[in-house]
Amino acid sequence: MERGRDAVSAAGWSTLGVVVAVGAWALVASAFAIPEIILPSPAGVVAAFLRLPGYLLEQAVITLGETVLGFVLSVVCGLAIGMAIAAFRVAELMFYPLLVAFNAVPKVALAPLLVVWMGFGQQPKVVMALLVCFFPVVLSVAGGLAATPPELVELARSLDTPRWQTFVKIRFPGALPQVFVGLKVAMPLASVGAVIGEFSAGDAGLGFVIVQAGGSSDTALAFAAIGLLGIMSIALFYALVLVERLLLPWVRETAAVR
Amino acid sequence: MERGRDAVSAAGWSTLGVVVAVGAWALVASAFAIPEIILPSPAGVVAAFLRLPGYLLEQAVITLGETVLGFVLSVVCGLAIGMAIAAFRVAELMFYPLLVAFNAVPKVALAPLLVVWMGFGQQPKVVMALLVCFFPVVLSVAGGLAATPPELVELARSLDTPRWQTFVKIRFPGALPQVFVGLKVAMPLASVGAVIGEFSAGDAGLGFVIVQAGGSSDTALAFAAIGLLGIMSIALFYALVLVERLLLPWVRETAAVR
Amino acid sequence: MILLREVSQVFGGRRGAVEALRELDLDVADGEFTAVVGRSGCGKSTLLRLIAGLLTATSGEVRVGGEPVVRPRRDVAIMFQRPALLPWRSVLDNVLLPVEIFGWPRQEHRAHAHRLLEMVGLEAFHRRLPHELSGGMQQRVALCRALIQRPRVLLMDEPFSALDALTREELSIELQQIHMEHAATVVLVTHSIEEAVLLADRVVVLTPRPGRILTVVDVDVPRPRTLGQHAHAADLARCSAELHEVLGARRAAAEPPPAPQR
Amino acid sequence: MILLREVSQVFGGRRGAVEALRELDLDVADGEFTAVVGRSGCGKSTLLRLIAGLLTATSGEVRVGGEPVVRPRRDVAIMFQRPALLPWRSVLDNVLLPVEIFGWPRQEHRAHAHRLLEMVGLEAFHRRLPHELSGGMQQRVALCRALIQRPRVLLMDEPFSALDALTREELSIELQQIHMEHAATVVLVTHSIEEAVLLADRVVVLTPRPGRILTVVDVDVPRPRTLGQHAHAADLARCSAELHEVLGARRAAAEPPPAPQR
Amino acid sequence: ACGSGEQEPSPARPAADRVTWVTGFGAFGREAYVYVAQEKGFFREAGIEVTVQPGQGSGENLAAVLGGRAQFAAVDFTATLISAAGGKAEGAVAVAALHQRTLAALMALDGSGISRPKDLEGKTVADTASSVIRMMFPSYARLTGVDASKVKWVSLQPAQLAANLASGQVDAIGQYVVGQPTVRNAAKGKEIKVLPFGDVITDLYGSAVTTSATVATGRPDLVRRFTGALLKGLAYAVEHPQEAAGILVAKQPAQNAEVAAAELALMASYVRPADGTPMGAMSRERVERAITVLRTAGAFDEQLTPESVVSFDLLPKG
Ligand SMILES: Nc1ncnc2c1ncn2[C@@H]1O[C@H](COP(=O)(O)OP(=O)(O)OP(=O)(O)O)[C@@H](O)[C@H]1O
Ligand SMILES: Nc1ncnc2c1ncn2[C@@H]1O[C@H](COP(=O)(O)OP(=O)(O)OP(=O)(O)O)[C@@H](O)[C@H]1O
Ligand SMILES: Cc1ncc(C[n+]2csc(CCO)c2C)c(N)n1
Ligand SMILES: [Mg+2]
Ligand SMILES: [Mg+2]
Repeated sequence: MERGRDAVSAAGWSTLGVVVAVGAWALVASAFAIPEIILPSPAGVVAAFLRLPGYLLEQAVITLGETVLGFVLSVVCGLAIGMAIAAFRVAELMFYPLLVAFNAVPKVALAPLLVVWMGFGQQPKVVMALLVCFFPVVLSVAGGLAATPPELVELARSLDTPRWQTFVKIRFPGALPQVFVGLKVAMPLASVGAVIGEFSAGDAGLGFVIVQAGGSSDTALAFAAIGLLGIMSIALFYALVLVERLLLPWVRETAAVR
Repeated sequence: MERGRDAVSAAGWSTLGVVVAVGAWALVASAFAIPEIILPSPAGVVAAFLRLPGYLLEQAVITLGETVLGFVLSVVCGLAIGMAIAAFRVAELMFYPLLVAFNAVPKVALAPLLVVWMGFGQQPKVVMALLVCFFPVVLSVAGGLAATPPELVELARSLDTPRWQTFVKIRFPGALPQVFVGLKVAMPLASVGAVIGEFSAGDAGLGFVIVQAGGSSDTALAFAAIGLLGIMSIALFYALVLVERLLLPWVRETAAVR
Repeated sequence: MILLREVSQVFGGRRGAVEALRELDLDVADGEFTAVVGRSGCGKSTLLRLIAGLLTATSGEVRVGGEPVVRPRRDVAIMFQRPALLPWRSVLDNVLLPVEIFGWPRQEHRAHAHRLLEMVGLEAFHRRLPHELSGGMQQRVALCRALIQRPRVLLMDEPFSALDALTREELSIELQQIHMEHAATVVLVTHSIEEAVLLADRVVVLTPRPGRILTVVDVDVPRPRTLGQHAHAADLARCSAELHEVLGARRAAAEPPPAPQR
Repeated sequence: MILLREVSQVFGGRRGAVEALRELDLDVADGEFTAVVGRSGCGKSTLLRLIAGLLTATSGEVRVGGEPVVRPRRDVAIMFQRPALLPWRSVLDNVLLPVEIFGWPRQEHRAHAHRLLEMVGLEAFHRRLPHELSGGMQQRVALCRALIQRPRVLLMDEPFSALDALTREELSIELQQIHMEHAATVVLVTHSIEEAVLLADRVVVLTPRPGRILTVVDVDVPRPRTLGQHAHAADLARCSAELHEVLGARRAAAEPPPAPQR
Repeated sequence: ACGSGEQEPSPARPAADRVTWVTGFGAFGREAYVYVAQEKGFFREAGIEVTVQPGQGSGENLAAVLGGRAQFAAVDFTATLISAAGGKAEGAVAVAALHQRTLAALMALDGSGISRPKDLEGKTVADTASSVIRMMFPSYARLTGVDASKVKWVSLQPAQLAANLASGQVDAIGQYVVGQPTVRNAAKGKEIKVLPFGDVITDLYGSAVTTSATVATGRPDLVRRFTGALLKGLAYAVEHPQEAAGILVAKQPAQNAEVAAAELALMASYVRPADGTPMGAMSRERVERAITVLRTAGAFDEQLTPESVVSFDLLPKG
């Protein structure tokens, strides 16, 4: 009962947040008399969506697929690289600076390369999503693994635990809360990556719609696509939060109260 | 002495990493006979840099300024929002989904708005850097604050510590290691943001060089700019690591060994 | 000063509830020194948490100074079972934490902190970080942190458990001294019957889970007390014996060891 | 079994070095039960860490079973001063951690784990997470985790410090039993002279920082021993008295309390 | 390598060649002709199965062709010349002109005080950072007597140009002539003043069908068949702009049919050669003059032969 009421009030507050944001947007759009082409009104965006709902949802599903796939791959790669960095000083010294540099490269600049290697299909978009979002995963894995309480590290050492077992049984579970922070950062980035991939090649996905709409100065349509992207990301993000809760019940139980 | 030798070997390994990466790049470029326009050779990139060293460095300094300013602002905003989210459930419920959605918006799509509001100067680039990189800061601050060991939270409560003091004296210092992970994610993103801002409007900075080089298919020049961007980010990243070491000596002393 | 009426505490959990305390009644007069003993897991720490306002009782009433306890109060200090030191603060700064939080003049209390550290033998370590200290040293820092508050009510959860007999005894004497000087109300959880008898006016014995009051032993011996060859040694020994009797320790020990279980 | 020669341990630190142990010599025979006592911060935990291979001595030689200790060995188990439980594992899984790590058959040792939990009175809690346990309960879980390894050398750092007298005594008896059955070599750090005398063949007394061996008291009493009314009670009491004498506890206590420091 | 074909294999000619076509930029009305050729079966008749990919602009399109990911792309021929002169487009060759004159133009809002080139002095003009329009401007300025140094240029992303013009951030923008309907839409129907460069710089072609030397020399027959079918589509599209726009919108629902039709109508006069030569034709002399114009304008200094950028024997004949 408590929980039910909590959930209702939570949903209420969240809705209020959205309402406030949309209201502020509507106000800004009308109060400053910003041209529709630069900042369309919420109503205009909804109208744009209703003009092509089927098409937009279809494109959203395409982007969703790329995002999820790219995210999953980034988790796999991020875990591997993060663990290597946490485990081997040589790996850290050799690859950390490269990763940092690579992460600072605007990925759009790499798009032609990806197109040449992988063509115009979904693959380069998935790879783009992966490239854009794996760095936070790497850093949070490495950071989380480095933050194992010293007494647990000593426990592992006292049992002469092989390195990989120390990782799997002690350091990694302890790092999970921090890893999830990294995943939460990575999740919206994955959709940004997929969209950037769609900007650069192909003729599908919300990114393509945004470019097309932008090119025809149909800003309302671009915003409709952006809105869908936002909704999609919220859903993915909270799915991740749910996974976290299911996987790490002990964190919630021991975590700090507000 | 030990430390001196360590530093030398560390530098050695890092250099080796760069050498290996550049070697692999050269190999790929020549082995697969990839056209210069798609993947220039390292030599070509160096030549492109040497054609215009003064100009490129000048543009790099411009981008550097925007990056640093955007990053500093993102730290300020990120701390404020992250703390609000950690402190107030209502703030979390109302603003978290919005932040997630906002973070999933490819920032290029917002560039027109920024140009209209702020013109063609540095300001929109700084804001773009801020927008691109503040989310990791928010999440790591909120995550770190939520991970205060329960015994320390209880200690704070037992002293009837006012909330803000609990934050300032207990939860925040404890969250700092995690906050720094967020800052490390944010730092290269800030330069991505600045460059994206330069893509969109203006006539200065490495981002402008990259776009302009793309038009005349001078990919080598674009890569030279990207290379400078990478070097810049490595420098900024390790400056941040240095700040972390100076601010949080206790973390290194108690942290887990490999 | 402290009043508990029919206080029960039940912890919910995914694996079923645990009843920690059941219908406990307790009165502690102003300035009284009460020791709480009982088996491991019987609810002693829970009892202190309830008095400190860190937990709200599942049912029953808890009052301190006549007022219902709804949240922690600044005139009630608690020393936890674990040291709970801030790893990034030096020993001295850890001790000064309450001073900072209460907004007291730091300079003044700095001297006090140094005196307390001197007392527990850690003055030489005041600039070190907690991880450079041994277990017992950390516990002593936590003790100083509780004492610097000069609270009206001092709640202590096994404050000397990690200390050797000599240090323990020295600190017991200091604690007695402080109690006599400040007339603070003290509730001390301990596993040492000797310590309980040496320090307390009354010793409350809890039953194993769920914790209820099994008995209360009064120790009517004037202060300052010391164990050993003093006038009231016999009185203290009698109380001690009574407690051992109640707790069943000696009796169990006197029996042949239980049959090996495998 | 254990041999230390001129072992010194100095901890470096930003605030200057701390000399924890100085030129310590110690021999522990195979199957011998040695207790280590000494003041808080004198280096007892450091000594155990050295034997366990968790620390490398600044100078001197440490051998176990004739071989120099260069890293932790699987036939040496250590129970730390803090419980060091994995917060995400149930009590049972925490106990089974060494079994998993050693790659032993889990099924078999599950039964053993349940027996150990039964012994320490925590069978009913085996599915709970550590944060649902009291301090003493956590310590008992850590004890089970050390015992399940059935090591040749068992190092214990104040294993009963958070336990009440009765539980402590019960577990002492169990420990004696296990020691007698498995002929393990045990080094036990304790602050309880009673406990040291009850359990150990020899009691090593360390000086305050830096830790050196002050004296070694042999306890020539046959096993099983119990405190109380048994045949060798007098012998035990004598050893106990000797230790108290050496440690200076009684003497200090008998003196008038030191002048108040403020 | 072949483009990933999404279409059913043609039942008539199961062994059809599969090629990928990259449009000039996006899938706007001006690019509709390829869909027309597809829809009308021109490609099928030529035994080719075409996958259409929206392009990214000249540089990226050249990369796609040179990297072998696409066989053909629409590339602004001026951009091809500039890239080739810089040695960046080695192996890229034009095989048919899509526009006989450059579509490059500047656009301003009516009533903004810009009605002739001279008015540009002291004004701010926006264009993409990599725009060829910007590179042509010195030539245009010289030919129209404008002091190029008095014009301030700012860079914007392609999609932002119209919005910034409409909102008054800039006085004029670089656009292809066919962008006028879009810009008018963006400006809420305000009339647009267009200054087409093609009116004074007559030697520059617009976009050209561009391929790699590998395809040009290895599959000349395929090139001929492809350009033939594509140009057929182009001719049909500019003759039937409404129908072509309908075909486009069916494929790309985000497009506006009216705007697309208007673009195609505007494009018509640029597509058909004036001198009766066949559609797609290019002449060595004009290419040479174009090179000279660009070199004079300072777009590049290097020597460039027409043969290195145009495959003259593959050009459409009659
Ligand atoms: N990691 C460390 N860094 C610096 N000094 C340390 C460290 N560990 C221990 N010491 C110092 O070494 C000395 C001995 O510590 P140790 O933990 O061995 O004491 P102990 O005898 O176990 O004390 P206790 O009974 O209080 O647990 C102490 O003075 C302590 O300050
Ligand atoms: N947060 C909690 N969640 C669930 N159960 C709890 C929690 N805290 C305590 N308990 C349970 O309450 C009972 C009493 O715990 P408490 O810590 O008060 O014991 P204690 O008397 O202090 O024991 P010890 O002497 O071992 O410290 C125990 O059985 C414990 O399992
Ligand atoms: C909607 C729209 N379509 C095409 C162009 C023209 N264009 C696109 S990219 C580019 C640079 C060539 O590399 C140019 C000139 C535009 N500006 N806006
Ligand atoms: Mg307790
Ligand atoms: Mg110790």
